[in-house]
Amino acid sequence: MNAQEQKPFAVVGERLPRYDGADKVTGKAIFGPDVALPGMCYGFILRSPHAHARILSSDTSRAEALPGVYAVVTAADLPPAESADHRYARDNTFASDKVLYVGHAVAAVAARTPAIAEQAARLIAVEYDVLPAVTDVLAAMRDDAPILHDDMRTHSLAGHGDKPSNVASHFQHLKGDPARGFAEADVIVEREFHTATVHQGYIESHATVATWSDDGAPSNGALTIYTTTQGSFSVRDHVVWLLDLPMSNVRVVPTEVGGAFGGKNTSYLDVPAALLARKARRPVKITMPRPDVFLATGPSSGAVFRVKMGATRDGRITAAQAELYYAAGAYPGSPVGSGANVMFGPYVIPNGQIDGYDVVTNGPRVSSYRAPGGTPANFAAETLIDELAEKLGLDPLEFRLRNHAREGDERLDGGTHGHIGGIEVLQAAQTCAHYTAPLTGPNRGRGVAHTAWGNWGGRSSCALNVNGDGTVNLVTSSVDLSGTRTTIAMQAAEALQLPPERIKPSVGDTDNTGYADVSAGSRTTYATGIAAIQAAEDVIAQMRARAAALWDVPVESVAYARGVFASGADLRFTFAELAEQVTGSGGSVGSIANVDVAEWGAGFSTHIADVEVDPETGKVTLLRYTVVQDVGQAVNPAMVEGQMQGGATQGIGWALYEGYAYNEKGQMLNANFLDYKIPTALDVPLIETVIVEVPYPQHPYGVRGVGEPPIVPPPGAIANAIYRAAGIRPDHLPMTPAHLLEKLGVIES
Amino acid sequence: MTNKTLVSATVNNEPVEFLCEPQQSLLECLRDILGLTGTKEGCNDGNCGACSVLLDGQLVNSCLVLGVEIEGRAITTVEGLADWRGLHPIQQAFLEADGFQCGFCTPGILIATKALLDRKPNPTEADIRAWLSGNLCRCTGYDKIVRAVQVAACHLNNTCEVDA
Amino acid sequence: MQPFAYQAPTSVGEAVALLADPERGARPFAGGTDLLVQMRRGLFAPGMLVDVKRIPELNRIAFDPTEGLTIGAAVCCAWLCEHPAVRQQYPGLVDAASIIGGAAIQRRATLGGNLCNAAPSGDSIPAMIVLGASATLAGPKGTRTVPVADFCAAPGKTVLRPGELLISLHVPPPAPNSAARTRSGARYLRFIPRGEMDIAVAGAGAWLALGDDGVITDARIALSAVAPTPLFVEAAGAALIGQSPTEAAFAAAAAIAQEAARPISDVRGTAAQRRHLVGVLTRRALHGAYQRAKGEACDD
Amino acid sequence: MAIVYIPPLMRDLTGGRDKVSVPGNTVAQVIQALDTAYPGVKARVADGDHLAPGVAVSVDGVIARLGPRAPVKAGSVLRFLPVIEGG
Repeated sequence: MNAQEQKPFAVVGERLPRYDGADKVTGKAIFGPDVALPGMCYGFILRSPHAHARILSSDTSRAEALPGVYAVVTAADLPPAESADHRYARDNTFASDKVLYVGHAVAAVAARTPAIAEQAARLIAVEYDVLPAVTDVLAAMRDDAPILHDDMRTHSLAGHGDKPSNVASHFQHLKGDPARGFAEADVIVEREFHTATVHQGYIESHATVATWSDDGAPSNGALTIYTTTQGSFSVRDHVVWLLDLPMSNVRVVPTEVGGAFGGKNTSYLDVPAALLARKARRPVKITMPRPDVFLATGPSSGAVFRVKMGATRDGRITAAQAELYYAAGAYPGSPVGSGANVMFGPYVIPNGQIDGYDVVTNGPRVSSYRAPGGTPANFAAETLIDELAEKLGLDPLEFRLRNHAREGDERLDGGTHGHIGGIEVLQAAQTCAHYTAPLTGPNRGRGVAHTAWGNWGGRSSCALNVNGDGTVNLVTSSVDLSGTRTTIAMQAAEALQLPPERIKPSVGDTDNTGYADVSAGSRTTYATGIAAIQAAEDVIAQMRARAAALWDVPVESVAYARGVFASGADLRFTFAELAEQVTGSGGSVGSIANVDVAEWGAGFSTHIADVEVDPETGKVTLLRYTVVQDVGQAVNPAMVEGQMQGGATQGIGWALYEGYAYNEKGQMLNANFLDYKIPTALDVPLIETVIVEVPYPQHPYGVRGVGEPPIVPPPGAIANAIYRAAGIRPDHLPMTPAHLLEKLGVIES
Repeated sequence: MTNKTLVSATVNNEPVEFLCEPQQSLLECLRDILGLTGTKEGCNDGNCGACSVLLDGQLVNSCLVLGVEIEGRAITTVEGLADWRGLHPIQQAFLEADGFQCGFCTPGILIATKALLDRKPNPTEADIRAWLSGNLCRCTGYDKIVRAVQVAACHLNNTCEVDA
Repeated sequence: MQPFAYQAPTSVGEAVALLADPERGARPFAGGTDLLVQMRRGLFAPGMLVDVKRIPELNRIAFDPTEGLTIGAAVCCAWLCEHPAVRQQYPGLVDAASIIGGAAIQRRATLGGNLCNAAPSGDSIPAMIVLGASATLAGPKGTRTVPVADFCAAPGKTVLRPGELLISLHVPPPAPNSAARTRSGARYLRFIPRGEMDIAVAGAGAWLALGDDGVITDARIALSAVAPTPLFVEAAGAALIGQSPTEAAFAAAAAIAQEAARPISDVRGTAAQRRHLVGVLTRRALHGAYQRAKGEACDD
Repeated sequence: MAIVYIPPLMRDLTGGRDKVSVPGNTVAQVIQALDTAYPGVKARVADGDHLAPGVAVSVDGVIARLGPRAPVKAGSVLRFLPVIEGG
């Protein structure tokens, strides 16, 4: 067989350039902050300087009186809340009775210029009764902790708490008998880990432009919002929910998105901008300054883990137990549930227990961040896995292989593993160029970590319309964060059996596309791709029927292959020829597929890190880094590699540099890119990638989600490498030089 | 009353005149007055490089330059890279090597790359990483950016192998 | 940022006149890499910025083997670091000037601004102190010269009097003694978590001169980010005079520097970490300075 | 009848049973039937007409987006789980 015959796909698997590439390299792409409408004015949000305070009074009159000010809005402009969740969302838009974090929005101003808006906002007099604040998750759980919500009682399936608490909820997974499992173990390891709050760190800030078509009549106004978001429909849902508007009257137009990583799943500026625009009777643009992005948008949880694992001398895990405490920020909703799933995710745990706690703290309410909750949990678990392997004298990959789950194995949460490629990933890691290369030199070490990540399916919509020249317009409602227009169009081209240059993809808005969930959870290429394939199959079916009608032959006799419709020996149309015929008569051909994909393939990823530790300064230098990942089927391998490298680099930042620092008043000390340190080009090596393809059977081409898994293993891999290099096991993220010096006993903690 | 100054300068080889207030940064002038939104604001304090432009051929953060300072001087932004012949070889290289994901930091990185290759046509990987350390990218992990700069260098030096 | 007026004078006299007028509330403006950021944070709101980049005296680099090096206050770090004589004669200065920000910051930030900003963490200040640099100031009452070691008074505070402008920095010739075979070398090292783009957690500059017999004839050590101002630790240098340049001697000097440091804990590092780093960095900087004094390249 | 796995924290209500069978054509009906058989279940998993905050339910391995209104077939398997989000 030659290479051509082996290749199962014509388009899928090719390294095609991006459809939106030229716009991105010429500055033409319109991102959120680039939107400008005629007659637009500018909004500015006044934010709390206190981490926890009661609002005694607020007076907006001086702001309203400033020349050039068009509108001032506060919580009083929002409809009343109808449930606890609704109240949290409402209060997180504008604080009503209490501010719960530094940066909590209190009011907003619209004015002729950004400078006037900011000046006016500073004229709003807010009187606060400052309360004690708590930002640490364990401190927030103490009996004497300041209570954020007087009405909050711990929710648990064991029953509701009977007194106010910052613990919003507690859950437990239990399998087998952990006590018996630990009794059977020959080796038991146990540690506590603390990890800092981190931010997605997208370079594009949040920005929204809101405009009302009828100049602001509140009852029947039609609102249009241009915003940078991961989900136009999720913004619409949020705005409709908080402003009590008919869905049909809110149109959300997503812009290009300058990085999101889960942080733009949540709407922050859309409701304030809509309220201001209604009052100001003109379009309002709000752009969030960088410090506010750190202070007031949802980062990922800081967390504490207590983990214990046991194994027998022959390398079998007998029991595992973990407590996970996640800081949710001001309102409940930390990713502790997915953290629990990641914890021991890849392995068969015969006896296991996980307890998860969602705890409110005086910080911004957390949002999703790429594999939410997974990275710090994996750091904790993979450190113990490494320690077990070391104590058992086993190669760390071999130990993981011995305990790895297979299809049908039961998970700790009670579910079962589907068709997974974790073992193939570990095997590929064992034989890759990096793992088989020797590492020499003082203060150097190699570490590995491995993860499972669930991924997602969800709702997607894709429309295809055939043009008279045989080209096809593809419109999806899935916002394109990093190239999914291209990967979706490639799948449509594959299904249509047309060259990809005949497809022109674009992202629509909520008025002209079907519903889609946020572009998140590694779901877009997977689930929206399924929608594209379904629409393509319907287009082909319609085209075959039209050919059959034109030829007056039974539709069953019309075959379609490689861009040609044929019936019998002499009836033949190319796709373009038939397209010209059908658009010229009988109405054009198009199809829209709306899907809700209920099943999806989990992703597995193994990372290998080589580090050098300066024992005198605690500085860690990454020498070499490899990401091995099962992607099912790479639709565009170059873009898959980019996801693996980019995710790994975010994980490296989480491991070594990034973390919110708070003072005792609950004020964040590093709300800027100077002291919130994301990796620069100098901090990472070239990142090698090994793409493993274990096709996922529920996708026509075998695709699995790709984006999230690679952020998970870096802290574990780097921590394990540091252990090999320096003999210490870091138990804090970020693993700062000071932390390593303390662990080394060089300085006092 | 605002005290606006008339500034005459050259932007992307075109003469421009605009009125601005002294406190307006070059970044604000480019984006909000001249409508050149290709240059991005990421942090407004010189730590991300998204607003990189060339000032008389020198790489600067336009958020840390005042608009009034560019009187009589020449600015190059991302919009000035391509010309009637098509994309600049650096832009072409970033397309070929997938040197971007979301594309938001890309204008600044393209400008920084031009500044680098103008002064050092054959940079090493270490040179590229050091030079781009002021341009944050959160998507790519820099791997494909570094490779794109290498491809751009060989395009500009005509040293690319065929089908590289 | 609050509105302000802008002037770009072309002579020192004009600039001083603007700065000396108390009605104007004027501040000098060179690279702006600290100033504009601080103004945006609302730390201060000058009525006028006096752009000094169009004044010829402030844009000069001049080197003379007997006079030494004169650096105009508005010379940007990149230009300084590319200057052949500076690269050859003052690598210890290049150590510091080349790490103030990334490539774009390097084309705006100035040594003059780094000094006038008077941050405890200013990288170039210890490097200048150990080279014995001085600052030339012009004011309404004429010019005066102040040693860089005495220039910073407190975080963000300097000895500049109202209306005074930093004109230039002067660094003595690299060989301080007349004896032709006397050799000297300088090194500045700082510790930061990332590879670049961070503020120093701690930094150490070292300079030493060797006599014919290889014994240290003079030495100076200065530190950054471990006290309210950049810290000249005269005792640490003095302890090296008459010593052989051994690692043990360097370690002893480093211990004196550690004793002199008055570090605090903040978001960038802990006091214990900083005090520890002073020891490591001083030792390494002395090692590098010694290598340079011998005409060798630094090995780290 | 639907099969419901009882989470460990709720087994105090079911006398330690980890799996029970109850009738119902929707998740809400199943919860109601559970509550009839084992009083107190509803208060733990539901908040009025909604699932309790942070609680999700899976039917036959698929998270039921419609929550209490999600359909349940004879022989369906239900589990109560923590809510999961993606980034």
